[in-house]
Amino acid sequence: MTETTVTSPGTPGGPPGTAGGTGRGPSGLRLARFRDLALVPAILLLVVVGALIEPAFLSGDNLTNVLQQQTELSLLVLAEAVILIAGKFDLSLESTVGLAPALGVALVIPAASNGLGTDWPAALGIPICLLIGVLVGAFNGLLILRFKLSAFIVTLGMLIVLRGLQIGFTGGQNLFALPDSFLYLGNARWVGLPASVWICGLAYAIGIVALGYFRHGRSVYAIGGNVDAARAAGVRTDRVLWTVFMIGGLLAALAGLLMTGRLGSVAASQGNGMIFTVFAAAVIGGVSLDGGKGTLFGALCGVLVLGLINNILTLAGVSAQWIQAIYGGIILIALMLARVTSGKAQD
Amino acid sequence: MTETTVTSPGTPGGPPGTAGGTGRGPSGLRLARFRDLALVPAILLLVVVGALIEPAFLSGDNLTNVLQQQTELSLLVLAEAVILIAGKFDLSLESTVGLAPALGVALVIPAASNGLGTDWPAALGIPICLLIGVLVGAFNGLLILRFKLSAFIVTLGMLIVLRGLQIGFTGGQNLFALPDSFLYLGNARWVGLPASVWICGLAYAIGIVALGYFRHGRSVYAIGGNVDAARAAGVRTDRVLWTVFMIGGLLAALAGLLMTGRLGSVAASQGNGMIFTVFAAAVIGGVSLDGGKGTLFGALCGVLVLGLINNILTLAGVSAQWIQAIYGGIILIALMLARVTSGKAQD
Amino acid sequence: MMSPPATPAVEARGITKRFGPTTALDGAGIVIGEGETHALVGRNGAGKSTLVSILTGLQRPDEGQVLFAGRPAPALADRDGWRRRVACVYQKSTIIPTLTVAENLFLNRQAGRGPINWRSLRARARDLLDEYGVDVDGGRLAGDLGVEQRQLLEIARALSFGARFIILDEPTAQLDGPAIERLFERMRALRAQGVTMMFISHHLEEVYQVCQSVTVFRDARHVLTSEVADLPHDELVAAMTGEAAAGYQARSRASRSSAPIVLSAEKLSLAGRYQDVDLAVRAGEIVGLAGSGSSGKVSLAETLVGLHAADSGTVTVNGARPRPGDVTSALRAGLGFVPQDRHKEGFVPLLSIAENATLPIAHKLGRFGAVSPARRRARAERMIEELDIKTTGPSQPVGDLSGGNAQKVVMARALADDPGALVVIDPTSGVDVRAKQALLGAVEDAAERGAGAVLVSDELDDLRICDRVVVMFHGRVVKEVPRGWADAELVAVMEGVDAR
Amino acid sequence: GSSTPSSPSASAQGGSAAAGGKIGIDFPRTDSDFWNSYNKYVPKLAGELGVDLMPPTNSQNDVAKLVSNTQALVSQGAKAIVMAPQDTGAIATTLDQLAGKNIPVVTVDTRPDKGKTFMVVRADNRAYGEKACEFLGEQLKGKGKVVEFQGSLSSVNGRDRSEAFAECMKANYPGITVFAEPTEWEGTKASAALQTRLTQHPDINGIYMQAGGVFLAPTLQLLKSKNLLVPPTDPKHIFIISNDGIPQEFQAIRDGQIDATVSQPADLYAKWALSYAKAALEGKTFAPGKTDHDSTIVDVGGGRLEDQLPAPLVTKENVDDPNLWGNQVG
Ligand SMILES: Nc1ncnc2c1ncn2[C@@H]1O[C@H](COP(=O)(O)OP(=O)(O)OP(=O)(O)O)[C@@H](O)[C@H]1O
Ligand SMILES: Nc1ncnc2c1ncn2[C@@H]1O[C@H](COP(=O)(O)OP(=O)(O)OP(=O)(O)O)[C@@H](O)[C@H]1O
Ligand SMILES: [Mg+2]
Ligand SMILES: [Mg+2]
Repeated sequence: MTETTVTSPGTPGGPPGTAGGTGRGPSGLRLARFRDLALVPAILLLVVVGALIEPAFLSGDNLTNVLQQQTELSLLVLAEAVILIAGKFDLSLESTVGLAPALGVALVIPAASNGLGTDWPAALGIPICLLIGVLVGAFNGLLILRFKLSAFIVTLGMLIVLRGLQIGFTGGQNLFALPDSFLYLGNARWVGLPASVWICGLAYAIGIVALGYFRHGRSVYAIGGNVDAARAAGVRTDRVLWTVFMIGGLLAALAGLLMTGRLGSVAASQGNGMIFTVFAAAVIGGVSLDGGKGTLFGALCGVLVLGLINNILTLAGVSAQWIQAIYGGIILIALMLARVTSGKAQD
Repeated sequence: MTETTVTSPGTPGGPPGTAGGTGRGPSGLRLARFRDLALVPAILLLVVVGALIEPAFLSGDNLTNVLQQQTELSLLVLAEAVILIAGKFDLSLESTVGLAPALGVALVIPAASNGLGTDWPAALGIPICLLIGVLVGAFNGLLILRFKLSAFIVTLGMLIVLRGLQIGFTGGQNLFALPDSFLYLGNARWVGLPASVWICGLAYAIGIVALGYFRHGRSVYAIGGNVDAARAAGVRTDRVLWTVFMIGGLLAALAGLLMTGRLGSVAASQGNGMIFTVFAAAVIGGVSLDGGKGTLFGALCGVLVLGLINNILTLAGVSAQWIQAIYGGIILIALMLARVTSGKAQD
Repeated sequence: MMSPPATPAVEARGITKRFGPTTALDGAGIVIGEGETHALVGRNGAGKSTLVSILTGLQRPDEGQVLFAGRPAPALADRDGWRRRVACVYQKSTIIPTLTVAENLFLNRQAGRGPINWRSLRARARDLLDEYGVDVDGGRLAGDLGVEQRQLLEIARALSFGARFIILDEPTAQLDGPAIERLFERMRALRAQGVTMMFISHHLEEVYQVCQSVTVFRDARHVLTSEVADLPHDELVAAMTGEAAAGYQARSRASRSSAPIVLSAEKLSLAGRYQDVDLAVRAGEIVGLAGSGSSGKVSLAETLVGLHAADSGTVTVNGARPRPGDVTSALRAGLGFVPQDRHKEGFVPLLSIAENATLPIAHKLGRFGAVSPARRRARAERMIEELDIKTTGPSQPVGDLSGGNAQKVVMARALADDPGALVVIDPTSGVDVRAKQALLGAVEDAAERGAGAVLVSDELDDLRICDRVVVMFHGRVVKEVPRGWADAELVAVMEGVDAR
Repeated sequence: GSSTPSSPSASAQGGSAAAGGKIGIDFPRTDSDFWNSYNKYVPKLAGELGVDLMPPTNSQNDVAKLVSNTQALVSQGAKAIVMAPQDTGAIATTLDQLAGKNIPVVTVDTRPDKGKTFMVVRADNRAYGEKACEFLGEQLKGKGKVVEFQGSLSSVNGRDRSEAFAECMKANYPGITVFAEPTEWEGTKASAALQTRLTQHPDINGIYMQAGGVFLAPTLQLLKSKNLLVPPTDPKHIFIISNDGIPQEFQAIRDGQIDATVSQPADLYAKWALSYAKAALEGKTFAPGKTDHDSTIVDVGGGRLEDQLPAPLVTKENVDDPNLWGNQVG
């Protein structure tokens, strides 16, 4: 039996997860970094495989494409990772990706283009879109924190409601008469790279610094790790959690904005089904569903792994019939690889 | 702020009507029953609303329909509830629903009907189907328990792989030429009720008795509540968990079998997207994602709530445009109702 | 080394166990003779609990061997084999919070092959609870119990197995006097029936009360084994600490009645917990809060720090009125807090010592909400040194520390902000002699720096540093005992014998 | 100069200097019979047409994937692209980018809302809805109750069929009550809705399913268990018209279980998509008007051309026509 291994209660009956994520002592720091870097071998392997399969893989153009295609996903993963680290859940992000830009657009475009007929100034489009994201997060927070409902079901309900609202007020139509501001962000290039890549990089940089070096960021880990202890240490847990939900909604709206710009319209199904991939990337990247564990850098690696797999499978021209099986198989192998190189049990 | 209250652990793992006491003192027993019955007011409300909207709602035929339409879902929820109570996760159930019957059918039908050309005896169809379910569960268990991979990502990977395999070997075709045995189970009526309803009722009865009155069933709660403590108490945790995964796979295969029979074909997308609904029903029914908490009876109530909502929306002829928003809205309201009547924080 | 007669009941030889860079046991061993009650003592982190997990088959030693009655221990997977040989009260809770008390008692032995008869199970549970004098309804959820009752549950469960060898890892740490006495009676009765026991405690006088022989571990190694009768108290302490022992001397403080009141409660009531409590603590004063089971002392202390909101009455901290039920505003007003259950409220197991200890003062470790890792580390290193925390460094996760050292981190957290008022609940539970001195010393230091402290405890040793002890009984303050009490006197008040 | 291609190998008119080059193709999905047939026709016909086809990619019904697949195909050297965007709005930017790179695009089945395309090859989905409406209206003689399995509202094809069906019913057959059931293209949802509806209204006598591949088996299975699968001569008969034209539908028509289907030409989709892509590389251009293959090229606005292929109504009379694609696959 496997009962012998590390997960057994060190000091018996210890709080579950004590033996968790990080290493110990002076070499602990090093180990902790390893954990963060667990996916790097997988990424390297993928790059080598990609280069072997198709020379075009290593072209700057292709790599830029990989990055750009992952920007929206990575923003969602950023949002979800922070929420997961805080020990909560948000499934409704994927609907916000569609609803926020859809509302933002519909309020400013003429009724003739499927708008709502309000014809607000086009400049309001982006602020409205972002505001809606924040409001969705705030509403989730309200139900979860004040009414003490389960985050999973609240956000599952919201997932359905928000998607339903979008279909409801657009009648299922795509909105394609976009204000220029929407198109700009999804398409502009700054210093040779797509604007969305810069935005996303910036968001991660801010996130990594905030979670690593700022009081409120650290308290997210404390809350996720043991919410009672955090409260007893004077952290205003509800306030922090609420903020986390609102930031999550904001990031989802931003992701929706970029996607809208990149694809040139708001599809009624925009974002549909993304949440699975979001969780996959976050968890592959080492973020724990139990809270308190994981890093944004790891989550970003998770996004990259998925993006590279996708790109390589496309370049390799795998038969349409088997592509899904192979995709799933590679994910499983990447996971095992991460497990072996980091030497840690996952959770 | 709400921070003052002591969040007491909610659902008791107690067997229905017996030792499952929550709360304190003598009124504990009563509270425990309430928690189990938390959804009953929601169900009653739905029944009243249904009857008001459409007299046909209360006809025996319609209620039978509601039951029959929920059989496959409820088997999956049974499987997922047990796995969640044991503190684990299984996302791959939804793919097993498609893959197991697809393989079972493809191995016994002629190549001309999109079979694999093996032409095994038709009698083997059902046993193969169920066996595949068990094997999938066993493989999940292997990766999760032996390799210590996260249940979430393993089964997410399997979700993709299994679906991919099904598309791969059927070439994405629906299988129409079903052996009679498959059709029988999905369509027969025994003593006035569809066979699938009996099967499902039996499965729940066995489940409730096993989890409530047998040592191994109770150890599922113990493992989910505190796996280290369960191990210290001599529970063979890995063995129990492995069994739980295999039973989960078996039930998923059975659900697939019933669905195949009822719909008269194995669609390449059979089961697609069900897992969300499965989680929704389980969690609405009071099963906690943290493990160790919840009852099968509660989960069954969750299934019923969702089934009734669907039925009523269909009967009411809600416009396609708004149906999703309304559906999601009703779920949220049902949740809040359950929260208010049970008086417990959810998790 | 004493050689026991015949084959020893239990023998562990040359056990080595490493956790990453930490060596928890380094070639240590123990020999326990048939029928004796054998104490295992050592400072926090000496490796006692690690040995327990090896002796109960939860962990495999890296090196070494375990023998029961001269025969090798069963394979790790053979849980039933282990359970037949040894029962254990683990140091950390093995109660499953989501199950009822009755079911926890009979975990994995609710029934044989057949179905469980819940009625008879509850009856058996009631009998067992009565037998051990535990006043808990078997139908309650274990998660709703207090630490104390949970501990009693663990003990009752372990003793009820009928195993011939029982390990008790700090069973008394969470118990009050009468409960401890009941446990000891039980243990003596078991010994009379020939049961072998291994007993771990940081209360050395308990070793003298119930044990015949004692083994001392220090720094992961075996130091000595001896008959208890042959080993005077100070030699035992010296063996544990590696240096000559000095009993902890409460320092004398001149408490000035003119000092300002830093922490007070007026007409505080919380339904079902305590009623009409008035309390005032002056700067430089340590006030003990004592009372036996369910006296409401913990609830009262938790109200002072804002973990509960009182139904009526007010709390004042350093002249400010923190928002009721809001810990943050109490801490901001200059309060330091050591919670009762360190696992629940004391620390975040995955975070490092440095982070845990500086959680309440993070805003002071940098500008604009930033936290400077260097300053945090420096702060933490100072705390580690001051409180003598045994660790590999400030970046070690607290979850990996031994119980006593984790408690010191919690104390460090409370003292991090140089609080003007301090609320300390059960600070020395599960803490070794030296650590206890360090922890009590830290409280006294704080008082000398001008803080007023409330110390909630049933330990007479702890209460000795108090300037006065406020005794509660069934939710009311019944008496205030000034410094210089005799043990018997205070105990009588706490038990309500003396209550007028 | 402009021409209507008389055959796939029509002579080049705009000079064949730019002729040749790889054609990239993206399959929209692999989990429906219709698209699977299409996916099978493509490589077969590519061989016959002499097209240099790259390994097809698969966007699994996800427009974001379609975009990244397209980018990958381009970076691998595709000179023309054939795609079937199931989400017609979200492809606009990509089309613009491709236009910027002078890569002609032929879209199949759907017409992008915006953006430059060389040719749109599709059948008229509104016509599906209208044909279904007319067929049912006639069979039911303008009276009765009809259940309609709608596709997903967020898919154009589903929306076109639903709207056309509803408009035609309202205008021509006010005596028919239509129950429009949202199904998201899911068989289980359709089955449950029909079961519920039959209980509520046992006198339902018509069904329109917008996708036979998904709804056929569940519907037949349900009707069979309710003993409603009876020949058209029986007064209890429920008239069923389907869309798709898969072999199983034909079999059901032969067996008298359903009454008609509109055959969506999977083979023609593949054939003409590749032909137009090839023609684009050869520098040919086209103009609105009748073609030589029973179809019409129409200008759908802004000079965008659409070749509207015939989608024949299949009933018991013509179900054995060997030209129907459904009769050509196993
Ligand atoms: N699971 C684990 N992972 C890492 N280190 C561990 C683990 N369990 C124990 N240790 C370390 O091993 C050493 C011995 O710990 P142990 O719990 O056995 O001490 P102890 O003697 O029981 O102390 P206490 O009296 O405080 O309970 C400590 O330094 C502790 O940090
Ligand atoms: N979370 C809770 N909910 C309801 N009642 C509680 C809760 N916690 C404690 N109580 C009850 O409040 C009363 C006072 O509890 P408190 O813990 O303050 O007493 P105590 O003096 O610490 O007792 P002990 O010495 O047994 O720990 C007890 O009757 C206890 O059962
Ligand atoms: Mg210990
Ligand atoms: Mg207490």
